[in-house]
Amino acid sequence: MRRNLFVLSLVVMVVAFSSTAFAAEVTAESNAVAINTIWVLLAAFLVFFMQAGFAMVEAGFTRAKNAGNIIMKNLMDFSVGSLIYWAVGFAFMFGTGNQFIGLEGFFLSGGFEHLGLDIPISAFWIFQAVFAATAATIVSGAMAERTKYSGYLAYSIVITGFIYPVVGHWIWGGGWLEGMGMIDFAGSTVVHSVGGWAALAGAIVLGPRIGKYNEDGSINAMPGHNLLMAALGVFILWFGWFGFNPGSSLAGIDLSIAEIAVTTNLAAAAGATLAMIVSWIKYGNADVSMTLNGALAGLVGITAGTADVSNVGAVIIGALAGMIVIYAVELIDQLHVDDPVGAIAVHGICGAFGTLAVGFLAVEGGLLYGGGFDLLVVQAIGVISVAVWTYTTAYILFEVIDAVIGLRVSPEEEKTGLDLTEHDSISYPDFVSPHWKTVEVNKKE
Amino acid sequence: MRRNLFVLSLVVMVVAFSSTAFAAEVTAESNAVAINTIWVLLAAFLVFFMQAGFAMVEAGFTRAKNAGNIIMKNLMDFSVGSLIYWAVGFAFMFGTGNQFIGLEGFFLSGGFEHLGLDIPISAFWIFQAVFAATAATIVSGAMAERTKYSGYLAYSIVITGFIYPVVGHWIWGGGWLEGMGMIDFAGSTVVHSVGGWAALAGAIVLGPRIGKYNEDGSINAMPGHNLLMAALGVFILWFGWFGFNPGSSLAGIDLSIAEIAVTTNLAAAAGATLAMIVSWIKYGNADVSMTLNGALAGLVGITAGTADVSNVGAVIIGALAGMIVIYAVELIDQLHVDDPVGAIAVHGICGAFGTLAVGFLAVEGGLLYGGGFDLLVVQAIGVISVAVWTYTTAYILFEVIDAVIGLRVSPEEEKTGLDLTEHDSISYPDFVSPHWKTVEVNKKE
Amino acid sequence: MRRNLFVLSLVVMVVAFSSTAFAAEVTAESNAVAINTIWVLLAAFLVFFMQAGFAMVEAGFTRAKNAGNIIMKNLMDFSVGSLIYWAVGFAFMFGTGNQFIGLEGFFLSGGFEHLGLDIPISAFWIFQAVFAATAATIVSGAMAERTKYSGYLAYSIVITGFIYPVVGHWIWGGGWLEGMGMIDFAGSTVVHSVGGWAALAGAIVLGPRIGKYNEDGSINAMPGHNLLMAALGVFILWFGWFGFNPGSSLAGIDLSIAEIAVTTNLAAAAGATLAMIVSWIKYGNADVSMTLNGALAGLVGITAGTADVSNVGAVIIGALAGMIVIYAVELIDQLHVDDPVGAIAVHGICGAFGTLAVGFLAVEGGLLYGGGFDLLVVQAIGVISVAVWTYTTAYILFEVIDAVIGLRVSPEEEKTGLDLTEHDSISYPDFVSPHWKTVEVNKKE
Amino acid sequence: MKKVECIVRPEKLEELIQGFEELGINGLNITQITGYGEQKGATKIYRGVKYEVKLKEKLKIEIVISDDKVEELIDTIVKTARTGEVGDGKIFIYDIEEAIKIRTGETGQDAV
Amino acid sequence: MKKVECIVRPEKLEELIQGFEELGINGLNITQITGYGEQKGATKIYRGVKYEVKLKEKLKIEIVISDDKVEELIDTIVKTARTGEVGDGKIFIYDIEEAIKIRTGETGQDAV
Amino acid sequence: MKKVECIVRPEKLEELIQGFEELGINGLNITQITGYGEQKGATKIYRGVKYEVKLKEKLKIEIVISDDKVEELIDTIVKTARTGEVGDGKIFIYDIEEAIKIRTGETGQDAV
Ligand SMILES: Nc1ncnc2c1ncn2[C@@H]1O[C@H](COP(=O)(O)OP(=O)(O)O)[C@@H](O)[C@H]1O
Ligand SMILES: Nc1ncnc2c1ncn2[C@@H]1O[C@H](COP(=O)(O)OP(=O)(O)O)[C@@H](O)[C@H]1O
Ligand SMILES: Nc1ncnc2c1ncn2[C@@H]1O[C@H](COP(=O)(O)OP(=O)(O)O)[C@@H](O)[C@H]1O
Repeated sequence: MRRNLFVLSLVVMVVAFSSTAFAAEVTAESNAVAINTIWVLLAAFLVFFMQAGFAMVEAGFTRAKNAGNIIMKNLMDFSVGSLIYWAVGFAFMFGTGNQFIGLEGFFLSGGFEHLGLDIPISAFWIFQAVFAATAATIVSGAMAERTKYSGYLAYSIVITGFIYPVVGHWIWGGGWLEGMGMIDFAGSTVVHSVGGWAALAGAIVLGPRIGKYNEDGSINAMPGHNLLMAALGVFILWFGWFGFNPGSSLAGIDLSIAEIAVTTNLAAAAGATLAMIVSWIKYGNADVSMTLNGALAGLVGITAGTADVSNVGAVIIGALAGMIVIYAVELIDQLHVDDPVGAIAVHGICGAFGTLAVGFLAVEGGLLYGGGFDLLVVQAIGVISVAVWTYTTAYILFEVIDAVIGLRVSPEEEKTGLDLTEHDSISYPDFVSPHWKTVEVNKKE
Repeated sequence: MRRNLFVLSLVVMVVAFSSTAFAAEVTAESNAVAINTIWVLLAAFLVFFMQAGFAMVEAGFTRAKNAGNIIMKNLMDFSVGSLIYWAVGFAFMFGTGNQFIGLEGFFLSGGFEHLGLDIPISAFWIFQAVFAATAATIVSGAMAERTKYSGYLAYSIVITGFIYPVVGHWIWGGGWLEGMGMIDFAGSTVVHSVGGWAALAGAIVLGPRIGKYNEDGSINAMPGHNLLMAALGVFILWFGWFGFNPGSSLAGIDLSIAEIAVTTNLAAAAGATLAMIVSWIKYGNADVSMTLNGALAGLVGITAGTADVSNVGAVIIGALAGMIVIYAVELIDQLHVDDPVGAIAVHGICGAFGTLAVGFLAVEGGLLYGGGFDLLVVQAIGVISVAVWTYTTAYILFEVIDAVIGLRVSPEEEKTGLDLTEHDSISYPDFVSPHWKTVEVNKKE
Repeated sequence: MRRNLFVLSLVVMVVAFSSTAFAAEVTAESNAVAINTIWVLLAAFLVFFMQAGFAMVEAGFTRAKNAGNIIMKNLMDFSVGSLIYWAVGFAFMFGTGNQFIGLEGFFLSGGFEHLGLDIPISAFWIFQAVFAATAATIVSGAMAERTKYSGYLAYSIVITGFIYPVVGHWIWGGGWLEGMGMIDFAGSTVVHSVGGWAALAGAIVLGPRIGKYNEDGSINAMPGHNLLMAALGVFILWFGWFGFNPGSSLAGIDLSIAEIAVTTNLAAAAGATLAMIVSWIKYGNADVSMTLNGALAGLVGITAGTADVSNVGAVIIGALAGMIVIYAVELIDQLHVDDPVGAIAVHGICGAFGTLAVGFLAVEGGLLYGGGFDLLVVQAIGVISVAVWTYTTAYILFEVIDAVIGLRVSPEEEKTGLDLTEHDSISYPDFVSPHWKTVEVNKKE
Repeated sequence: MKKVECIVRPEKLEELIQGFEELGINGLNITQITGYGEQKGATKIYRGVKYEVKLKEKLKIEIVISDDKVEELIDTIVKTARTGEVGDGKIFIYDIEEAIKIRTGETGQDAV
Repeated sequence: MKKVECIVRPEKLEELIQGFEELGINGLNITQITGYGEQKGATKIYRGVKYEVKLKEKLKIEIVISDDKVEELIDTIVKTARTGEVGDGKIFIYDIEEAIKIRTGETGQDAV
Repeated sequence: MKKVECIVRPEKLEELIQGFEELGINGLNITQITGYGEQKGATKIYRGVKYEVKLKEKLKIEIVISDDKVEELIDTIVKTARTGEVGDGKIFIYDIEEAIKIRTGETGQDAV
């Protein structure tokens, strides 16, 4: 059996890798490496699946006439993003370089020994690649229903290839914020805030959807077309977050992964619960879409401190994030920044909040645990500098795209829907006009 | 790199944990603990994902006007449930106490050494928490389309915080049924029957949906609004069950997990196949919704005996469960107990059946393997006492809720649909009336 | 605690298994076996979940009136398929026998020592069973919207029980192609091409759907009813492929799994990206359904060489597959072979392409790496012989079914839709005619 | 011959059909419509924004019937569809010049 | 001017449109409706409960046309939509007082 | 009493309703329809096959109104719904014999 031979030969490889003398021998060390490798890979797969979650949430929260466009944006965030992150993004983020950016290791060409990883660099790369795609895909929701597809693609390439990797380098890749001791375990700031602030820049440069705000300043609701799909998306995201946070230990032999899974779950639960309660009080009824956002807010909020706060701390962070998200969604709307899915509130604001909360609630170093202000200050510096960097670069990027390629579709295209105008496609032909199909007759060309 | 340091420091922790003398040393023992931990965590994640499966099955099998309400119930079963199970449920179930209930360890505050776990208590907790939420969520389907949301929330808190943990204590937490030697490996009785009998009590106290039964006793069909989503839900549940059953070994180094995965799969396959065949014979056509229920029936049925029966035994249990579920669904309907998704039949009746089947088919101790009646009697005692406990407490609970908060919405609300009346929401606005959105004008407040 | 005892007793088992002298002792060897076992099981679970992906893609790409039928076909491919593969398929594939077919080990009755597996045979079986079901389920898409359900079931039994296992034996089970050194790591040929060529035979024997081709030879479009579900399906498939390819190492201690995950991902990303670009150039717009197919084409293409090509090789294979699939879909349509979901193009043609590409791009033995023509010739022999075997047997099978049971529904049934005529069911009753439900009155029988 | 067109609440459909059958009417068409009139729209909230849904879902039922039966049909509709709350709907009567049954080619009264 | 309204089986739409084009009619409206008449409803089973679906899906096609062309239009519809089975549908003819083309403001015969 | 039936582009609905309210008309029905006329169908591509979608989505708005108000209603519709591009739609006027308000039993002008 070919595959079996393969296994044998790889056992040899493992052994070589763990510098043990005896061929075909497995050791505690080689096993530990294997445990860490499969843990990181499985976590990466779960995080990959979050792409499906984002696609369903975004499509569900927007109108049927743009569902195909949402799919295409999310699919390409990940596809083009994977290729770009392989080509340059990963090197900018984790290559040796300076405090600001990495400069070596394009196309995974090596030179990553300084990371001191025990797992194969490929395992580390795929884990990081799915994170990069997450940051990119967050933006698509805030820009939904009016963005030109080619312009969006251009943006997606730059955030995954440059804007995100730079922040990643600062905090995870040996850059200046990591040097200061900033804690962002799984990326409340690195991933979510970057996505959120880029989303903010995008939504501002684009302007609101036609019909969203009235001349007198009042706001129109534009309900999404399928709350059940949006809910499925939230469940998928929650599921994927169990890869996102516990996987960020990069080690399956690190038993704190269990504690991380618990804080992740408690924060999400508290976020959903509090969002439900607050919406009930504010609106008179338990609101579906806000409660869904509340779960995500709790998840985004805990991501920075998941390994450093207690269970009670996690519940506090989740609960506050679940409350904040409602006020944030409303505030952003009142500022006439049109974010159809709440990406800025969920990822930007709750990401920033969660990162700051570590300064208060980290069991070691947090203000409330007697750790003083040091950590809090570092966290604040991190949050602010990432916000400034991301918002500025993204804003410039969107303006350049607008000037060169065009960022927004025409009003007619927007009214007709991007599925038809950008992709010649109808996502639900049977429902929209069930019988038009019977009159197509296509003569042979 | 911060994370790498983290890993190193945790290797130290692992080592400390496994009481080895030498820092940064991994041993076969510490690796075994790590293997068990990642196995239990990954299984817990899969079981978590079953929440999405339940939501899709229940929404798909009910009408579009209640889809948002289904989402909210399932999301809160898990969210509020996680918090309650953390606060008290887990302590009642696994804390030291008496034969009937645990009494220590609220808020995971410790005192679980008597469990003799090698994995971190957090890993064990999250695995148990997703199980508790499963039991709770089963009920939501049977009570769909007519239950008051606040009343449902109250119920959900009590089942996860008290009714379920007590049963869990009896059978898994050192209680009297465990002492008698009852076999319920992954919870046909502990989880599924508890959900099923509570569902029965709920459906009875609520009464049927308006229009379900006619004055002459005849029955109306009320088809669910989206069979494709229901099917997706069943696939997700089946997928999650591979965490549910094999994960219940609590050990990845326990190679019987492979055999458990196989019996789980064969039973589900046999359940779906036999339900299809029986529906074909009975109704003249292979019935979609019954076949979907058949797969679930097979899964519920095998859950008790998955580690103790042979492959042939698993096929027998699955096949019988797939047949039973059809007759059970019809019977319950003829008794005018209105269960829109078949939860009582699938989880209650097939759960009880599966638990009893272990008494016949357990390779060690089963009647058909010459083990005599001992095991069968114990299983029967377990099934009956859990049914009595759950049905009684749930019935009282629902009656109290009905008196205090109200359990059922008004007939007008029910006709309009719970999405609009309980949540001011429309799940599919485009499909229901695609153009109403253009006439909302919302003046600034 | 019962379960804990269980764990302990199993540690003993593990120890026995790894022939160590000391009870309750875990060793590096026993841990390695455990790591491999959980890896293979988790990979199998991911591959299982691909069934949901196939169901969603196929349902989404076809019309609403056949969605329930798609579900039933996919569910039974897996359910009946699991039982048949347990009964005979696995023995034909991996039992000891001759160069052509295995002949021992029906019902997993033993005799698989020659496989030299370290993991339990159950773990290997379930991994192989989900693969077998994948091959079967591919065909359902190409035959959608017109196949008689009972005829389809008959086909499904034979492919899983015989046609597929024979090919599997040739290439993975010790048969003649394995002897020649053919490389098909995870089954571009064994699984996907088998599905694709059987799909081709099925679509030809069935003939096109009514209204698909006009008398003058021109082609009508028949858009699927839900592109969002199709996209969800593609994400699920991509997610599952991380079990499909890396899992095929059968070993978690084999660190090449990380590299395999990376090549898998890069090929899929390149496939989606190139399909998007080509569709844009050809049709003037980035096409949704072709881009979705492109991702799958990349995945199918890389499956053979995933462990043997470099990252650059993976990108090349994926990119070419993403381009090929568009031309292949069009070509098949122009030949008036009606394949509603593109199964023949994606699985058959890209599977063959990917297998041949190994002959060029395998780092060891590939033509482009100076390995000469030997490997390429072997790959070509493999591709051709599998195509001939599968197409011939499947063609005969479909003709026999057509003669005996009937393979196609009547034109009236086809026009009405298979949900109503084959299953008495409506998948979306609310959307099709929201108010008909209120007029059903069903008198007691 | 007349066409009697009535706009009614969707939840009244079943009762109406029963009433029609008692009258011996056995043919009709139903169209889903949305409409507004004196009935106030419902206020809903989506992501913090209150909005009024002006249009309400109604059903339009069309029945073609001979002149002499119009009176009793109107009575039945009014009796059955009335709740007394705003939004009960309207009945409109049109004249029809001709009716043809496609299957048989019959015209006029025989067609319906 | 007349409005010719026909209720037909959905699967006949394509053929009908071809027929209309041959007649030189190039404007119409289609509404999805459900209806019942002499045609028996189908019996379906859902979770063990048999039920009758009374209402059948039909299409309502409306064409506004000058008086002199009504005859040949009716002929075409009857010829094309007839299967001979119960459920083929009906044609109803209404009088129209006025027609206006919104784009140009043209009225009467010029409007359609 | 007349029924004014207009076929318009869906995106014009909001503006039309505002116009109607200014006219003091506060009741109408909307039906989703598909139709075709002089407007050319859009060409789309599905999996490599080009096809024409002949039917366009339109809305049919029906308003029953007293004879004297018809003129100004038509003016409003034409003014509001016109874009000047092919596909703006039509207005058809019918005579109505009787209207009844189900809630109160009022007839004629009082009913609408
Ligand atoms: N002038 C009108 N023309 C056409 N349809 C109307 C008109 N007025 C009302 N309708 C229809 O009748 C329905 C009920 O009317 P409404 O005024 O709300 O209640 P009521 O009939 O009880 O006074 C509306 O939703 C609309 O569909
Ligand atoms: N009196 C009627 N008024 C309006 N529509 C009718 C009437 N009778 C029948 N129809 C419509 O015509 C369709 C076909 O009528 P039916 O009696 O079933 O068949 P047939 O026209 O072949 O006798 C029905 O489904 C319904 O939509
Ligand atoms: N003869 C007709 N009878 C009924 N409806 C028509 C007729 N002609 C056009 N329509 C409707 O009016 C709509 C617009 O007509 P069209 O000829 O495309 O544009 P325009 O009115 O600007 O000339 C069509 O989509 C159709 O719904």
